[in-house]
Amino acid sequence: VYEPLLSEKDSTTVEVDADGVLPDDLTRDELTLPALSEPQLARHYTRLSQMNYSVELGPYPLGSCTMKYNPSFTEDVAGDPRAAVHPDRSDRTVQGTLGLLHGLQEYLADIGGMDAVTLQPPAGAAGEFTGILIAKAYHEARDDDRSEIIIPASAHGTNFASAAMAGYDVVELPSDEDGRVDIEALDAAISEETAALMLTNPNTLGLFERDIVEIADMVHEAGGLLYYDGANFNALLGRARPGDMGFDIMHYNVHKTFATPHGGGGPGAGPVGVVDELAEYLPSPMVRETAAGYEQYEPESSIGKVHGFAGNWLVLVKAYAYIARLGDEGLADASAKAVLNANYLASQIDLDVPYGPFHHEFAATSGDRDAADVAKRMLDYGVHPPTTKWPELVPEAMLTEPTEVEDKASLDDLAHAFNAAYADSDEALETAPSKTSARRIDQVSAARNPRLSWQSLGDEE
Amino acid sequence: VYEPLLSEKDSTTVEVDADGVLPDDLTRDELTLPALSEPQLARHYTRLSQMNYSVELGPYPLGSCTMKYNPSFTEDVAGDPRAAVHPDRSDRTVQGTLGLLHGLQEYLADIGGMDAVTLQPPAGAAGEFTGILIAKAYHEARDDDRSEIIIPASAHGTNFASAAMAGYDVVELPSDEDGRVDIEALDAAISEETAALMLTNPNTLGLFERDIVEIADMVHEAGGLLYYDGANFNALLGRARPGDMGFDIMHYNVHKTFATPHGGGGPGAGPVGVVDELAEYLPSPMVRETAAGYEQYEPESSIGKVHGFAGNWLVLVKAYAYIARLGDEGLADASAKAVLNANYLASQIDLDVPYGPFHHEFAATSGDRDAADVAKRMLDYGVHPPTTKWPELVPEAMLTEPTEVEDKASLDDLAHAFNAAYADSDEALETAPSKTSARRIDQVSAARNPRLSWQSLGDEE
Amino acid sequence: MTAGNGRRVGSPYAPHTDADEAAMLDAIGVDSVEDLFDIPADVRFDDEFGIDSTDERELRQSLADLFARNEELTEFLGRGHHAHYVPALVDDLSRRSEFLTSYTQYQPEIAQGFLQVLFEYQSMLVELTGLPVANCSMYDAATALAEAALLANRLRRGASGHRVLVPEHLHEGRLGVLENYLDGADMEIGEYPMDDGAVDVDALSDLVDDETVMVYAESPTVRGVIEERLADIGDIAHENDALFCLGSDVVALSLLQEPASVGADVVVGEAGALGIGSAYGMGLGIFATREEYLRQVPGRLVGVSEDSEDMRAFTLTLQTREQHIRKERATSNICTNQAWVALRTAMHIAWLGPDRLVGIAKDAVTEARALAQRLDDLSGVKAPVHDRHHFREFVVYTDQPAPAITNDLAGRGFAVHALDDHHIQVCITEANADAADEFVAAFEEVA
Amino acid sequence: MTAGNGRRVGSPYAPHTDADEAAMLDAIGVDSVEDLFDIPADVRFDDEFGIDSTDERELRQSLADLFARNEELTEFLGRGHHAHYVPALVDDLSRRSEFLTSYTQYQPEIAQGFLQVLFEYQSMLVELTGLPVANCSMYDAATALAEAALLANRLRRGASGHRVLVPEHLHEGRLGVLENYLDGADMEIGEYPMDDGAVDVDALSDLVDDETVMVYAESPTVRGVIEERLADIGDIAHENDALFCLGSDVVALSLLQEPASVGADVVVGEAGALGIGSAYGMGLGIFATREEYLRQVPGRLVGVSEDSEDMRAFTLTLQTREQHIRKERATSNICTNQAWVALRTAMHIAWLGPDRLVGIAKDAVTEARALAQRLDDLSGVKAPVHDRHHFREFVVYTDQPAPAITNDLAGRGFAVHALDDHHIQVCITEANADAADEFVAAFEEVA
Repeated sequence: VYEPLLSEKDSTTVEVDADGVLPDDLTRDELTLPALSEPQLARHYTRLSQMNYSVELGPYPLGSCTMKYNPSFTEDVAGDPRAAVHPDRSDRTVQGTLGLLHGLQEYLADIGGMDAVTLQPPAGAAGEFTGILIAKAYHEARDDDRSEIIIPASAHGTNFASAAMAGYDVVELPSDEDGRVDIEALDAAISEETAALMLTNPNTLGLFERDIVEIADMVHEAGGLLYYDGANFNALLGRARPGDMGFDIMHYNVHKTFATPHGGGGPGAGPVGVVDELAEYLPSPMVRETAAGYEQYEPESSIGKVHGFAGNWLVLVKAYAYIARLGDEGLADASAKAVLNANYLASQIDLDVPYGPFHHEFAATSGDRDAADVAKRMLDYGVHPPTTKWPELVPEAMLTEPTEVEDKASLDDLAHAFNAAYADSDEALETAPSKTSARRIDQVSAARNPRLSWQSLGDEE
Repeated sequence: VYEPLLSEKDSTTVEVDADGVLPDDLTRDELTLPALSEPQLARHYTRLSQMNYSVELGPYPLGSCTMKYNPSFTEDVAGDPRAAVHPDRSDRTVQGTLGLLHGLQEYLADIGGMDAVTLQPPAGAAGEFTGILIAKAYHEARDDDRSEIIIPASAHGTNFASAAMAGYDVVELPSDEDGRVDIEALDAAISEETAALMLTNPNTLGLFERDIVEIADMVHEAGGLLYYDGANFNALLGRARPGDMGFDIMHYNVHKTFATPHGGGGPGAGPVGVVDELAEYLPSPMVRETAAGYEQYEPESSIGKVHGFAGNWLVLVKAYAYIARLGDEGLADASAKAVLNANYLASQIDLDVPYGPFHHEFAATSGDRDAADVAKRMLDYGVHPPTTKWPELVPEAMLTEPTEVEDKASLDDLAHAFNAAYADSDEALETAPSKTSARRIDQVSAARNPRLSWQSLGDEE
Repeated sequence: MTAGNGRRVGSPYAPHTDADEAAMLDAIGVDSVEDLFDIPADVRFDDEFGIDSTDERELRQSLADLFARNEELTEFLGRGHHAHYVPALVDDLSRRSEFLTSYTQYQPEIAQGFLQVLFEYQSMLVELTGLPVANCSMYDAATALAEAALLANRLRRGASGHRVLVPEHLHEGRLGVLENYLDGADMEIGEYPMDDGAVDVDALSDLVDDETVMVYAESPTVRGVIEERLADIGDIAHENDALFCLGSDVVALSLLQEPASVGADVVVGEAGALGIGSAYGMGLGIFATREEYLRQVPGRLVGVSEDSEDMRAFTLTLQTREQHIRKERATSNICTNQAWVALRTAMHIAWLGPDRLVGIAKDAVTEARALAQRLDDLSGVKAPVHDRHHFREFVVYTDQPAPAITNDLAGRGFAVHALDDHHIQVCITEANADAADEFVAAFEEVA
Repeated sequence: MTAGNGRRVGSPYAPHTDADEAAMLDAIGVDSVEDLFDIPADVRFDDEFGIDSTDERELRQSLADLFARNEELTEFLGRGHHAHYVPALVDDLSRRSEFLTSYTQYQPEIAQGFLQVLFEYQSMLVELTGLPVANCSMYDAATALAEAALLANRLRRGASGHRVLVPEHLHEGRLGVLENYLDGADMEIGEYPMDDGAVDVDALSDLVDDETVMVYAESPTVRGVIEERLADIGDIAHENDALFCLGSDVVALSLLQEPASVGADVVVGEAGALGIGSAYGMGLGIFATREEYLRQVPGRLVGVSEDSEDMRAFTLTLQTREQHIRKERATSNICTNQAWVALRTAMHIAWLGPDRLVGIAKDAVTEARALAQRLDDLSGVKAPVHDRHHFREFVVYTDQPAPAITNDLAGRGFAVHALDDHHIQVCITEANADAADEFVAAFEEVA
């Protein structure tokens, strides 16, 4: 299975003759691109698609990624031509668009126990950054100069990067022996410099931070804010809300929790919810309902913009549709089945799972087997492997999140893949995968000699 | 690669409790069907789809099948919700629908050189049957009792079956040594019993019937009608029209010539065009344009119905869109490139092509190799093989029609598959295919012990 | 290949570059493509059709404008073409090119996916009908009925006559197709009377004789009536060595008596009630029958076999019945059929599952009953006209002229069908039931 | 799992049968799913959100009704979000689930298809910009610009100041995002003046100093002006050791001077002008730069490698720049990006090919020029306000108040953007050019 590059199929150089259109010195001389016909392109992309795994082909148990089934109908809804409008349209002429945005603001606020929600951040990390900017604006408005964000070591890498981008120093918090926040360490870390504590709950081991109320009190007493990373929110829908736990700010990963398709890396959306006290700092514009209809407005002390326009509209539509489809019952059931699936799968694999009780995901350890190798071998069993070697708290971690969409038979297949790969010979592991269209790919060579475009391939191929 | 049956994934029996809905004796007691969730179904059908070849994966050179690229946009057009109307709607309320049908009637009439066209026949064979019924009605209206239809031996099997269904005896016409109609044999076959001669032109060897004017004269002189089988019309678009050749009746295979997707066996559409003299016999309703708009009407001596409603609407929309997209220039170019491709491919293969000059397709012979085996071996080279062992005029025939959508590189690949398979060992041929998801399938066993439903599989599997 | 303005001339779907074309002509040994056409001068076409080529964007816009000329009416229409809600899943998966742009499965080794779906479709029809053999598609209910009559006739070649009995109330499209198909077989059609919308079983009994090769009945009928005496009808047919052919549809079959249990020898009807929605009459014909008639079945059959590694595999089978092998002695001329619709129908059935399928079938009864009652409550209206159980649809009597009412309803956004001067047919499913209140209100205004 | 009415309760996308659930609980060793939740009582949520579940059909209907509240206006809107016609091919192929429902390519052995498309996208951007490194997506033009400033700052850590110079005319969204991104890096933004819609190069020259880490210019500008002195701007930046960052879009890049030829060190802007059409501002950020800054690039990069059988293979590479490895020392926090939009954009570019791509770019100049001329001919209207070459859009001066005109145009079916009391911005592409006649007529009526 091999598909030539477009450039290997055709490379056509056209002279850009702009005579009569623009002065010659304002235009380029020529442009080289593939010039192929529609049937050739249809085959190119159809063949390429068949070289790609997807959640409609099998389980995708990447921990903290929540790869669940993406209902087809949401695509149709997002594709409604009447929803294809420009952001410069006046409010009066796009009441449907604003109505949906307002509805989603409300849905998310309810589900997270927050008071106000912005939909503008185009991804989870952008949501984190937005949330931290809000925290910063809050402190600055109080002339309270704080320089640190506390983040558990087991948190997502984006937490650290987002805090740093906002200009904060990161204080990394070690885990307790039970895999959760170490209260003593937290106590030591908290100071007048603490702008916020960023927490994922359940954390990246799937463990609920049982001391969350105490943690919240500690942070608040020190004048800090509590930030909720929504990556693992699929575990809690309808059972616990960050707002009720004492979180002041949270982001939602709608491409995880609310089933918008991940599209091979995005687009996602990372709406941010805040408590009343922080609502005035939200990005602009927000949408509110008035007697005259929906209107956009700028919050009083808005941090401004985190996206050039209104975020990833198409993604937001799908999130809205998913929430409206499931409703209370469906959302609660999604969490229930996600947790059931994780626990069942863990009960069926031969690998140790060192911490618990976990919710929607668990970090198994492959012990003295290399987790990345076990994962590669799992590919040969026709499934996508879990996240490997992370979080670092668990040695040779295989962070596994089956989500609610797998049935028992699928989980049994997945457990078989786990167990068979785990039990395979060293040689089988090191040479895996052997049944995929591409065999083990050399990462070192890719990085050592970066070839990032077809132009860079030159005559070598 | 193996996907369980839906019934193997789940089999749920529900009791049909119609209490309060209908009396118990009017309802069934229970119903057993798979009860699966949407994610399970999405995976089932996605996986199955990947076990299927299509024209978007590679060439599909089945002779007389004209498997060309089906433009994506026609699907969107056919899916326009405003076009999803019921056939009982009054004419006044469906002017868009009738406008399209009228436009397609006109397009097809122009392209075929016919005077009137019905769009009702839902497939090519239904078109043949319709055409023969029209011929019959014509003769009957003149109290001219005729009992025979003459059909060349090389014609499609449907010609024979359609004529027989209409109640005619079939007179089979042998081919001349040049692969075309044997004029002497035709002369001998024509009589007062001749209702019609059915011809395919170019015929199923891709050969143009050069004596078509003489043939038409002979048939007409004897009081018969000349019927054009449109299966090979892709060879002639914009270059010759059946109406100009003397044909009185023709059908169009829009799923061949006009690129509507074949859908794994259908739906197609087999519109039928006729000369003025026969227009009064066309099925009902037809669409005409009046000052007040489009309206449906019943032709004066209509044969009545050949489909319960108006035929395969969605297919007709796509055919209309394809014709309107290409226009004169595109249609003529399609034929040009189809003929170019067939001739080029023939020049690149090692197999003999005994007749010529051919147009859009050719019948190669695999000589002392079994054509079906060669075809199976071609599967291993990643292409779909041609039609095999037909027409019978050519021993071990491989009837090949690449269509205009293949580029030179694709034709070269196809030629390589031909040549490599043709040159392979007997063993390789007999055991082929070896690289497909299913290996050679036992046809005899399937027919000897018919298992036509999952219920029939019982406990054997 | 491209004009100066960047628009490709010729077919936009022919990929040839000028260089490729030249190389190909050279390999063939001719100077131009024209040299490849062996068409005598006197039949060459040197004119043009006058059809302008249109780019994709312009064409989509012009077709959208054209379809916008269709009035947006909520349809309460049925009579053999029924719209149930088609889930997005069906559109999405059936549009995958591996399904949509594949051909008939002549090379089963690379067509296992589609073959399995068709096999599953056949199996679902077996479950719904109780008959062990179902083909994988006919064009529509009308042609399926006609093919059933031809099958019955083949089985009774020795009969003294060749008559098919059909109900007095039969959709004009089905009757018309039947007439055309039977003409060539020298068969005739007899009509038997209805009693208050259902089969007049006594009258039917008097009409059936040894010239009768098939008795056809429908449940629901074209007027939506659920037949209550199907088993009696079957007995009458069988007592006279005639086949009993039952017409139904894929939704009704999930709720009503199983055809096999009332003696049906052949089941025909519409499967397109699931899978395609309103498509201006485009459908999918059901054809199911008994094992003993297997080799007389028209159309394609998918069976199970094994490949050379003894793995289960699917293939088209019993093709010796078909025209490409048997020519004029084939069981039918059908070749291209409705395979892709069958795929969609199978997906739709699978999406519903047995519970929801039976659910929408029950809705079809209860919604029709409730709507008829509400219309009956209006002054100048009687509904249903027939004192029977109804499935989806029923006939309404109106004091005022029916065509005028139909017209007035269209002005209010609703489409119904006037059967004659004082009868209107009304159809309701889960897909239009949301509009029932407005419909009744509008009806009240115009009746 | 299902209620009596056939409707599934709970998540419609959780496949568990009751029997499976029981077996799974048994295997785990608990009695109920509730036992698996380790949530302290005081933070349990025992209320409900009050969101009703809705079946697919009803929900589609209600959302269609909601979107029908958007007025159907023909948009002459741009300002950084541009609608070119997206071919059906892009929708069709990008919706294939293998693309749409796949995750980031962490296991490249089963993700070669998407990786190759992203690699091809990068290559197309390399061609369009002339710069050798392009990442495979940023969120949008605004965040790409902000990331460029951060990159410039990292390269100039030793600088005495940290100022980014941007044009006086800059889209408010881009400016706002830039402000937020620069805040944490203790950077500041300086504005340089425009002269009749283009960069006032002399004034800029005076402003650039050794505290300047980056000079940003756009062509076309937010007002559609094509900059004529890009090379001079680049020289000014470079003379002061500042980076020259050029903002553009994927259509304009096909026609205008190649960024590399005018000295651009980084190119940012919108690639979503091809691939998604009007999407309420959703976009795809371009990020291309010089080889020497490779390890400072934000976002993902796809590179070529070999598999264990020495076959060419694609993989995400240089991931050590990214936050999941480098945490707070990453080049950016971007993780989930716009990969699927990049796939669509690549498909769209491929569908156009170089000839048609340049063609629509030329149209953007000629259509804008023609439309400005026609508006200029109207009384009380001057267009374009800037005596410059324009790409797609231009500013119109109106004697009458611009907000009123905008409002009146909406009443006539057209959307334009009022910049201030007497200025309106108008944008035209091949996608709305068909409506130009009606637009001019409407403008004449209201101006």
